[in-house]
Amino acid sequence: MIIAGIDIGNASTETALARYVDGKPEFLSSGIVDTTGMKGTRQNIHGVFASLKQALEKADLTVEDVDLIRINEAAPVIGDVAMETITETIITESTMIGHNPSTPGGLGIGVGVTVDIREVNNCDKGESVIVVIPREVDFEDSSRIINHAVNNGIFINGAIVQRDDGVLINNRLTKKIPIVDEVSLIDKVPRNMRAAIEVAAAGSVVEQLSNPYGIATVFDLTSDETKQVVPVSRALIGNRSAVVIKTPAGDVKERKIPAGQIIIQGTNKKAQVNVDDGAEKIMDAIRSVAPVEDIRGEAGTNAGGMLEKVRQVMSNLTDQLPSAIKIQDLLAVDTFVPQTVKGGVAEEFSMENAVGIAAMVKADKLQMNMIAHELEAELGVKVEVGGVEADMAIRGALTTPGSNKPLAIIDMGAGSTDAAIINRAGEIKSIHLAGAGNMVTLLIASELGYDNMALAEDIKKYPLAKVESLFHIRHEDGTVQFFDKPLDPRTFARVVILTPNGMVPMPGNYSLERIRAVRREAKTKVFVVNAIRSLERVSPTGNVRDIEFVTLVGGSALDFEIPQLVTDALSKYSIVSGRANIRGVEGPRNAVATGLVLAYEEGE
Amino acid sequence: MIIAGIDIGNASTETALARYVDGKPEFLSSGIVDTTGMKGTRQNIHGVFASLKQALEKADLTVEDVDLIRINEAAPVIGDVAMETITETIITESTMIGHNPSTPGGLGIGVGVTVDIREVNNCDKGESVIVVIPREVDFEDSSRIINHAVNNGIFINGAIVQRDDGVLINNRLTKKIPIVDEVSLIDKVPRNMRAAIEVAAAGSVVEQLSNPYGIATVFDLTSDETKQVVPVSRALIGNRSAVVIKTPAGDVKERKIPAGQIIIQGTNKKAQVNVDDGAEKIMDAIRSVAPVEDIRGEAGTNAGGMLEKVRQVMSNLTDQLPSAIKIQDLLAVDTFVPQTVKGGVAEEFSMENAVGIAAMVKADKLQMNMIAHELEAELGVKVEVGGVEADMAIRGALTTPGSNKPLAIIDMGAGSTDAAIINRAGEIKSIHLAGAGNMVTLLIASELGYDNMALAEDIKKYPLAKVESLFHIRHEDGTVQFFDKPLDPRTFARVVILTPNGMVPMPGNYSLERIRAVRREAKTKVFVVNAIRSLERVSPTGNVRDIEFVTLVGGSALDFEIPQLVTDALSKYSIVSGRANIRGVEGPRNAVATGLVLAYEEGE
Amino acid sequence: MDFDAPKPEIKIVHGKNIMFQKVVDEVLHGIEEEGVPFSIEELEDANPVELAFRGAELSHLGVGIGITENEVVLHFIKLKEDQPIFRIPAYSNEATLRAIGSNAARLVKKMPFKNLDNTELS
Amino acid sequence: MDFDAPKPEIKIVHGKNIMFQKVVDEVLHGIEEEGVPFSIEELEDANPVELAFRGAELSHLGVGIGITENEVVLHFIKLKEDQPIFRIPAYSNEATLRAIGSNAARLVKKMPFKNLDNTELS
Ligand SMILES: Nc1ncnc2c1ncn2[C@@H]1O[C@H](COP(=O)(O)OP(=O)(O)O)[C@@H](O)[C@H]1O
Ligand SMILES: Nc1ncnc2c1ncn2[C@@H]1O[C@H](COP(=O)(O)OP(=O)(O)O)[C@@H](O)[C@H]1O
Ligand SMILES: [Mg+2]
Ligand SMILES: [Mg+2]
Repeated sequence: MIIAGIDIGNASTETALARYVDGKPEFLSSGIVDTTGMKGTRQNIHGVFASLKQALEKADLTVEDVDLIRINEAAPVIGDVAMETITETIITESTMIGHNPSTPGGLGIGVGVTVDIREVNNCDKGESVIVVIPREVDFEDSSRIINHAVNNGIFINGAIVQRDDGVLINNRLTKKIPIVDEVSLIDKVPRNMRAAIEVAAAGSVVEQLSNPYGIATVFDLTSDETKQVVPVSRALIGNRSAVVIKTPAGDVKERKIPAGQIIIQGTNKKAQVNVDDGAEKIMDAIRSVAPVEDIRGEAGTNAGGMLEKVRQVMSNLTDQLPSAIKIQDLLAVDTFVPQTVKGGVAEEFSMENAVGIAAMVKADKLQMNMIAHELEAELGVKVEVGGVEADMAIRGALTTPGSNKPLAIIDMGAGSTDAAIINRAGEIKSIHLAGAGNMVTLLIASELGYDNMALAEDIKKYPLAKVESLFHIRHEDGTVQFFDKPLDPRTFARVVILTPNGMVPMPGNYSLERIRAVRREAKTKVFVVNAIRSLERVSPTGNVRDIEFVTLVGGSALDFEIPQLVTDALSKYSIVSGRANIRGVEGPRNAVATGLVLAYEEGE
Repeated sequence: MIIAGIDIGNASTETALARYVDGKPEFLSSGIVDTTGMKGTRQNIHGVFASLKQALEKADLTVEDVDLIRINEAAPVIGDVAMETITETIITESTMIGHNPSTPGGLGIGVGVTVDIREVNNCDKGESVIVVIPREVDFEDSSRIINHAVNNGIFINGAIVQRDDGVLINNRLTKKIPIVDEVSLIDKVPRNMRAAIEVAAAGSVVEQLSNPYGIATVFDLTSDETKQVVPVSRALIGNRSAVVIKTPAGDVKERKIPAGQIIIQGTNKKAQVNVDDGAEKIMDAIRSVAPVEDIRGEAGTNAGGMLEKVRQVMSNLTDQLPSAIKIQDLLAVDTFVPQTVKGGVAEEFSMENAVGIAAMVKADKLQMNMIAHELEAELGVKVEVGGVEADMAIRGALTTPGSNKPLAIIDMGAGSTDAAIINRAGEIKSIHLAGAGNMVTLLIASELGYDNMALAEDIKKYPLAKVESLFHIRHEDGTVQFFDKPLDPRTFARVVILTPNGMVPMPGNYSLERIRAVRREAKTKVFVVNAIRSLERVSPTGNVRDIEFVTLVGGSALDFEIPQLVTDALSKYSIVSGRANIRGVEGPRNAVATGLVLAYEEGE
Repeated sequence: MDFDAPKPEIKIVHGKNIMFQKVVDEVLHGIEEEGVPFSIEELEDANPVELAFRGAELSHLGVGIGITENEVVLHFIKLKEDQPIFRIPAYSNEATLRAIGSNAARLVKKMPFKNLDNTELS
Repeated sequence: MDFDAPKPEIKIVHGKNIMFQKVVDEVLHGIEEEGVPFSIEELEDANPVELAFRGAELSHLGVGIGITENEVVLHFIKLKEDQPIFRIPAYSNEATLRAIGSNAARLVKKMPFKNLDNTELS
């Protein structure tokens, strides 16, 4: 007889097709398509059709040949993600310009009073001036005016320029000065104030203005005033050019945004924690009250908003009242988000602290029986609901060569990370935790400041390369690859993602190494943390060390580096782990579908 | 009257020259040369001459114009450094080849029995074979033999090649196979054993052989055997090509090298700690018994050897018996050292754990009075020993604009990090700790596997760039710089250090980012750690937070990033810190020399 | 090893008796701001793509710009002669003219190109 | 944008009626192992530096190798004609001949050169 096991997941619907001969299954083929609609709803049926059809075609069979379809009793788990910034940087009365134009002019440090270039001839002989050059004055006029003023005995010691004219102006000066250009909001530069400007050589960074005592030297500050310029100097570290303007009340502050409290209600205990205390404190609180019944945010605060948003999304998806949605696990992750500095004059941005949150909600028992009935009616084939997802996944995982009971699996999907363990006696225990592939994608997007989730998903899934000429790229590992035809100029000198559909250039100025680091860290923060969290929960002793073998299954186990990151981390607990290889051929895919077929054999 | 303050340091001898007018000093010039001989010995005099002469020439004066020379009462502190590897990786009967030839051949995975190519025609039809090709057989013969064997029905599934012939062979095969080449010790590859070979596409890494279940799939392993191959699969993570050979007894082990104990004798307490427990444990032990009287290593062990070596060096330098040398502080740092894997067949190496140690020894009171006498005799100028080094350094540091009492300084030299604090009442407290510039240099050298300390010193001091063509380089920050003349071909496509004497190409295959990370981490591990350790000790409350202002002085404060790393770390304790700017012009140099001049004014 | 080479320059080639000095100037300003050396040549030819390719051949950086009354073209020696990297109308606004000059320099400096419609890739 | 270019190849140029096929072959093997395409041309000229520079001009990668009875020369289009990057005697051993071929490829791939005395920079 021919049996199809079909696994409807949150993201994909997978089929395993087998022929039973003498009570033993002989696997014929498999299928995979995107899940249609929300898992556990009528819309899934289209995906089931498509997935089954794929498998049948590969095996040269038709629906009529199928004797039995077994679908999974889906784990009623849905995940969502959110992000909350918890610090901000504010400049009151602009006191600094810390941006990095790619082509500043001149070199060195200059100090003087800020004067609009059109008024520079009103200055006194011997006065020290920093000229401010708005868009309206072109570089030829600017340099002529400066040269003229210098001839008249005015000391022009630097320039702040709106257009990208720094080098052009400097090339036309008789006396060279440091010039910071591309200052977009030049009107916000205060006039008639003492200012210092510094431009470092190519490849170097400013040294004087990034040191509080350097600023003190330039402006002759008292020790109290020096204390006040510390945030300014810190913000300028690592820049090639900088301007500091001394205004009477000017200041740069980093302040904490009060993000509100999270209230975690456990079965017996309750805990409260401030979101702005960071992820570690939140995770400690969750651990301390486990098992969790529900998690809420303080009403009227950002934390409240963040969790209520999750609840709202869930309620829409599952057609339940928001109040009926219980958040039963939460993964909080500390991260950084690039944010424009409030009050900046050259669109300076700073990396602000943020907390990312993945939440996991237990929905109502999903309507798999209804799906089974409809399928049976439409196909004319017997359809049964075949067993709990985690049990099936373990059965499937055990077909990996080299694996044996006792065995744990970690199923790394899109919305949740699930773990299950089977002991020698065949007893199975399982757990669902918040945070998986979607959380990784969110972290990548927010740390790099991209709104585009599809782009972040590509960054997650595919390796990077740097386009080094119109004809060649350099891969992450340094290998060079040549092309016969010139590459798209839009990719020139950029970091690109090597997707199966071609090279996608990355916006912004991030180096390959930076993006790679963000990507790998996001994967570590979610999957390494959740691997250990989930194994702790299913371990018979509560201790991760007491698990010997772990196989990794699910879509995120296909990743080109997640399995290795997890394997590496688990090896510190003396755990043998690795990507599953279902039936020796499927890799980490098809575990549940395969398990559904195998469970029939066992008469389940 | 004209006064010269001269500071004889471990590394440099600095002069400050001033004219006293109405009891107020007016600084004229300064000088700096390398210290000649060991600090506190007669040899210093040459350096003193040179340094003074430099300052006099700048001020257009001669020795005859000088009325008084004040030299420092040197801090009797000398430092030394050592490194000890505490893990090793051993391959018994070669079971894997994990190296990364730059041009392997073919693609994919192949499994078979290892057979010398010259004997391949003895194989049976239908047999699966991995051919082993030693240097003697050239690529044309190799490919001919393989093609012939394949025609005869032998399955040649991969090749292990001694020469750099992988692509050449593959290009001549009718049926393409994965080929790992440049396997130097090919005779160590066992014959007639099952082997698997994997070559990934350019830019990718092996996936099957870096996963224990992948190896299990290939060799059909039991779960017990799978457990044994875990170290093999881990060692292959990140490689583009790999070979695994299944020998009956083959194994790869990481083992701890018992490095012995360190015994720390405090004034009241005593502590023992294993070196292989790592730096953290060692530092905890030192903190727990402070103040330290002496530190010894267990006799006959590596730890013993390491500390006795330090003691021996000190004893030679100071002409004292080794037993009289007391090690009074120690900075231990966890690090990694690339080491060749024992038993490897392709010069595989692995990063082994190591502990780096900087030790600080209080020598006998140095003979500064003797030096003063000799100087006076030779120059005919009055010479006096002017005061304790730390006191002088603080006085000098206070000339930094924006600084005021209370103030702490951190003097970052070559052998030791010294801190001093002055309170509002003018009372000074100081401390000397092990570990400074030389330790950073040692860490850089050992983590990158270089023996050449001068090279490591250059890496420490100067920024890096990548030579991207014969005509241009890319700086660390991504800026590009062009040259009119072609660059030295030895630097082509290499990471170079931008020293004042030109570009120095870096040996090895490290990426710019890797070297940069090693450099910055070494600086952090030594100077950030020591900044906090030393401030804890001089803080009136023992709490770093109770210090408001810190200025950084000494040679290592000249570094282009150390001050910013320290400043950033201290800002977390709300401490304002930054590189000193002695007299508003000298930067972090000349603090003690300047202090020696100023102390005269105060009548000290 | 000590050896010498011709000065690396971008070569701008334009038609004779030009009436469009302003166009040439803006392109040059784009190159100048990026800090790459350049030199100018005058040739009879009226086809801007050919001028640009000729410039690329003359340039030891392999980068040429051809300018006629109608068009500004950026070319690179390793490309097919009839397929330049960028071409824009000579009546383009100042920012676009400067940008094509910048791009010539950026081709040399291996920096991402400016968009010729005045928007940065973002 | 969709545009096309001539195939990027290293150009090897040698004198007519060569008696030194073995030398040419080893150089070619060096290039081949590095995976960069190449093509060969025969010219009258007897000066290996001129041959190499001619090769660099013909190559769309700007990289040429000139081979005569006496010498093997590696040249690059951006260099002065009389100042090639590397030159070695034609009687060099197999490893050195291969290495100069590798270096031609590495010039293209932007990888550090092999030392021509068979030692890696270390
Ligand atoms: N090739 C791949 N590399 C990395 N991640 C992948 C890959 N393919 C799918 N994923 C990730 O796997 C997740 C979906 O996993 P899946 O097991 O299909 O989920 P579910 O079990 O919920 O259906 C998504 O987060 C997706 O980004
Ligand atoms: N320009 C520089 N950048 C970074 N480090 C430097 C620089 N110049 C000197 N050093 C480091 O400073 C240390 C010597 O400091 P110094 O204050 O002269 O020592 P001492 O006080 O013992 O004479 C050495 O480790 C040296 O490497
Ligand atoms: Mg500019
Ligand atoms: Mg090779």
